[in-house]
Amino acid sequence: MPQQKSGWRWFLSYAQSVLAGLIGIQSNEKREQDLNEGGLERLIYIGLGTLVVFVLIVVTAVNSALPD
Amino acid sequence: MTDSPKTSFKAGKTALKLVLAAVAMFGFGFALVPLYDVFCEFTGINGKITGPVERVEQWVDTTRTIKVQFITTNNAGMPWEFEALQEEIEVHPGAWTQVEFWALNPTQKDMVGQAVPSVSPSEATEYVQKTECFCFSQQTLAAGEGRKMPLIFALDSKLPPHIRTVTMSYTIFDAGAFAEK
Amino acid sequence: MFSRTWQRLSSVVLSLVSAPAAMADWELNMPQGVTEVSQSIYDLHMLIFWICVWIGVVVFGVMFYSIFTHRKSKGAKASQFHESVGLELLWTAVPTAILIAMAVPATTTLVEMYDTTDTDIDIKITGHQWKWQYDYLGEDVGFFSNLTTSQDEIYDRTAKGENYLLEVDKHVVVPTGKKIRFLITSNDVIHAWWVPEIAVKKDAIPGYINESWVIVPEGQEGLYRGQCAELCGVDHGFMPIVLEAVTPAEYEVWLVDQRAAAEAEAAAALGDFSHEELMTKGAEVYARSCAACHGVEGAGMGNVFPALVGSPIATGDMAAHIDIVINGKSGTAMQAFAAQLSEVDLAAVITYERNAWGNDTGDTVTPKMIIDAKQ
Amino acid sequence: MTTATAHHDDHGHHGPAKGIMRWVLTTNHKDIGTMYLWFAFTMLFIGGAMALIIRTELFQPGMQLIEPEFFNQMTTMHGLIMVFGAIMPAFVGLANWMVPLMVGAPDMALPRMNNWSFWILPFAFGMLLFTLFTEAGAPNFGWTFYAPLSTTYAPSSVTFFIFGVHMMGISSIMGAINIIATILNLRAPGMTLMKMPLFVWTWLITAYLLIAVMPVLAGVVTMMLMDIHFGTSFFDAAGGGDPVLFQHVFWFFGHPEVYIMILPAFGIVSQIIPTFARKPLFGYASMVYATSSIAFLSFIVWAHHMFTVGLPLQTELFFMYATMLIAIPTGVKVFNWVSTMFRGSMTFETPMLFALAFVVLFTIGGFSGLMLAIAPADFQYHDTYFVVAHFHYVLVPGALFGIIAGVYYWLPKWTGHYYDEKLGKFHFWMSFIGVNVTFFPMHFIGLAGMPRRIPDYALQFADFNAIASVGAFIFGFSQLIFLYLLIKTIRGGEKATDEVWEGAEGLEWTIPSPAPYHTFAEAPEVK
Repeated sequence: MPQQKSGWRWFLSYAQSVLAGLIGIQSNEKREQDLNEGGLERLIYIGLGTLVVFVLIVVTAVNSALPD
Repeated sequence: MTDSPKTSFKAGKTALKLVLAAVAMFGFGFALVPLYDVFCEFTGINGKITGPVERVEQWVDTTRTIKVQFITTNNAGMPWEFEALQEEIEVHPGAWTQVEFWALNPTQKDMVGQAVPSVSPSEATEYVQKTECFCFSQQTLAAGEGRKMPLIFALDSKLPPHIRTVTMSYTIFDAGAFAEK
Repeated sequence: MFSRTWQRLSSVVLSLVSAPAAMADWELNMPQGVTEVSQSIYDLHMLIFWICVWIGVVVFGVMFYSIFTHRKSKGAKASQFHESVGLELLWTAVPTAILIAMAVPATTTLVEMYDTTDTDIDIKITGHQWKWQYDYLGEDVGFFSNLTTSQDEIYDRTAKGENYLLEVDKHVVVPTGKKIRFLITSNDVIHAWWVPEIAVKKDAIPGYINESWVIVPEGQEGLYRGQCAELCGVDHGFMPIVLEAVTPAEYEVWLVDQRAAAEAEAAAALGDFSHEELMTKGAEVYARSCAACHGVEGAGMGNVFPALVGSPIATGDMAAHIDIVINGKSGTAMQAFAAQLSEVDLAAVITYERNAWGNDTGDTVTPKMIIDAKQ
Repeated sequence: MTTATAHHDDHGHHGPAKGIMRWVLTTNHKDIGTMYLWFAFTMLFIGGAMALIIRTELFQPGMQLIEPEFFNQMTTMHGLIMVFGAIMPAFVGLANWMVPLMVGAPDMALPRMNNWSFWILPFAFGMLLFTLFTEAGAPNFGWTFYAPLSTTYAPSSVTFFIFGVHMMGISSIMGAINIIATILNLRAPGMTLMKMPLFVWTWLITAYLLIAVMPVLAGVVTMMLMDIHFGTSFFDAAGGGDPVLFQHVFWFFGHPEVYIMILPAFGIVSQIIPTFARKPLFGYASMVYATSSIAFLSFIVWAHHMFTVGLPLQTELFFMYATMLIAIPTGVKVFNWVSTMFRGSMTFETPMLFALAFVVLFTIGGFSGLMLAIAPADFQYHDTYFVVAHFHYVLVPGALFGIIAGVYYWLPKWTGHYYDEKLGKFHFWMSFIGVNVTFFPMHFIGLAGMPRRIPDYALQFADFNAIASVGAFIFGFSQLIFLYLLIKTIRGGEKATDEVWEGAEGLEWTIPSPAPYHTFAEAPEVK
């Protein structure tokens, strides 16, 4: 398995990839680094992370739109 | 095909992982059933009212009166006479009230019925508390037998203010196929 | 080499080719409807339609321009650019902004549609396999609404009426200016109650109650026609809805008439009827409620619906025949007609079935026999 | 992209076996691909014949040709056969043929399983089609088979339908496992994930979608089986079940399924447009991002098929917003295609014509989809012919034109001959006119209020229905031109070069035409 960065820096790079996933733009180096380190598995986890963040955004939008 | 043993082993490993994923998703398909029940109870969308609650005397909000309507429907192939004896009553949120339903089996054979509750507006479902209801269990009526069935309920005082009418609907089904022997 | 405008040209040519006179009744768009909700839905529909058209014009414009000019036959040299983060950001941000702009009016309209509070009148609508039942809560008025388009019209034996397949024997009468709440459920499979002009569509699900509402504004009295909008079996296309909006005064009069008619019908059941009277009435009831499945001549429909001509039930034991018409046969499409037809109609149709098309058993079923059987 | 210096020498590899057993026992990805494609083409004609029966009945108001009961059977079988029998096997056939060639693999990772996943299909559809000849008749509850119509009120043939769906599901899952194992493990050295052709990327993502949702479909039909035969009550309110639960579980499978049917077409179009614009695909990375975000989003939008079922307000708002946001990645793809064409040097052979028609007409389907996403408006659109127009625009000029474009594009590589270009253009224009004349009027009659799945309609819908029926016959019979062209090209025609299309990039263009029985015995070197 590729060398595991220290917990905090791994999370930071993962969070950055998730945000990039949301807007669909990411620098090529970061993407190559994601791919070489974890391969497709990592991309799937990033995708799931993006999905969770996306659902939270939509749920907050719904709650703000609801009449109380 | 003459692919090298290393790749065919890796391919086999990938395939195995995917088979497990497929079996897991098959299980997930079935897990959606309990998940759906939890989701319904949480949002109360399909009238799945939780079972009998203890009757606890609670604060009665006398400032508001809610019109509660009772409607009944016979599902296809269910010849029972089934109706609410009071079509409409006024209640205060928090007050325990009892109403009566009438059911008669006009056929020549014993039958088992199951009443399914549903509340409109659906957001009011979680505020309906019942201590006794014929919908909690299957009702057996012998040939020609008729019976009054009580329903004791209260509307939670935390019922949202914009709800002024609650309609409680009961559909009676022929539950012969699911009768608990 | 045809260009891509052919697609637009063909749809324009198509509508020109048909006689302009026929254009008048060509329904091209969603009805604006008569209620506030249907109008706001129509406005939302047109807003999003025009947004899509403008985006289409821009995108396809660029595309057709490039198809015309950047051709090998015109000596265009292909440039090799294939990356631009700026452009990517642009066409992610702009659509997001457009979508948010669409979401705001859509949310307000949806919230408005879900507000079923403080209604004046409650009508329970029950979907059956292939007809609608209406009960006015607290008014003791309830009836079934059957399709009245005849089988002859459907099978091209006679000319089609103006409201072909959209006409029923009993209209749902509602007062204008009042907020009406619909409690929609079903008796067997999933149906959907839909009247386009008032923009009400809700699924009818067995065992569950769905609610919807409408306010038909004053001055919009009239007939509004709709259909079942969820596949529910053989005659899914033959269970229409006719909503009749009347002034509140007329509505009250109508309620009284309905109650009176119900009593008259109950009283009539006690009187006695001659064989001929039952036969003529029976033929009429048969055409309206039974022909759709058992066929006009009682020939049935393949193996889906049994034939009545010479059927063991129609020529055999009368009590069994009465029982099956009153209580239906569970597990089949044969419903219980006890709640749907009056005692007189039941007696008449059973007499007719036992004596028509060569089944002449000579029996006469009287309304009293139906009342005894119903006990 | 990939420039390869593959050298291969087919020194007397054993060619294919002779006779019928070649096809029954083959584990060669090319033979299995061919069988999938011919099977899908046969199913297209069978499903198409049913569509013509439906359109003939709907040509005029009144019941002229068939009974309502048989009409419901035709709509159900038309949907099932086109979705599970024509579109999906055609994509699997294209994947079987092209994925190994594009990634430089000698064959699929699991060749024997590949054979089995094809040979299940003829028996699954044989069983489904034979129900037409049973006394109870074929399934008549729509291809979405909602309970309780499909459980308590179903004809007795529903059990054959359930086992048929099980077999199709198993075949699709095995196909998906094979494709993922091939792409992940058998890529030529040097071909990193970000150097793979986009068709391979879209199929990799589609395969993951298949693995995730086909089992859920198997689950829902198993629940149906237990409800009908073993006395459970998943969907029967009498025993504590809920018919709406069925719709949730079905559409949780249903929406990813419709993306399974369009993502491979995105991949094919992304291969064709760069070749004929002689320009690299614009924004390759953003295309991969867009495809994967479409795949992830497709799991949380299913309830937009159920806006009128009586969902609570907050659920309805959530699914409206999530569905609207899917328009963004789809928009990104369309913008990327248009930017690929921009300032290219284009020629318009038949694959390019079909790809361009795909971009234009699929986007029209996408726009009507966006209109349907607006929940309040959907109360007027739901279950009308507007919805029928929407999904036929994304499926016929969408998925089907994508498949036909792929076949025209790779046909010279498979057969070694160029197809007759004039005949190809004739087929294109007939299909293009037929598709629009058939499905564009359906927008109007749907908006005007004609519900779906009805065998007869009121008089105000008569004129457009007549036009749609005429269009259906034009489109249907123009596919015979395609059949004639295919046979003509297989038997002969102008010899195809290895590169086939001027400047085409990809490993599949480095091997001779017709592609030898065994290719890439040694993996090619990819820079």
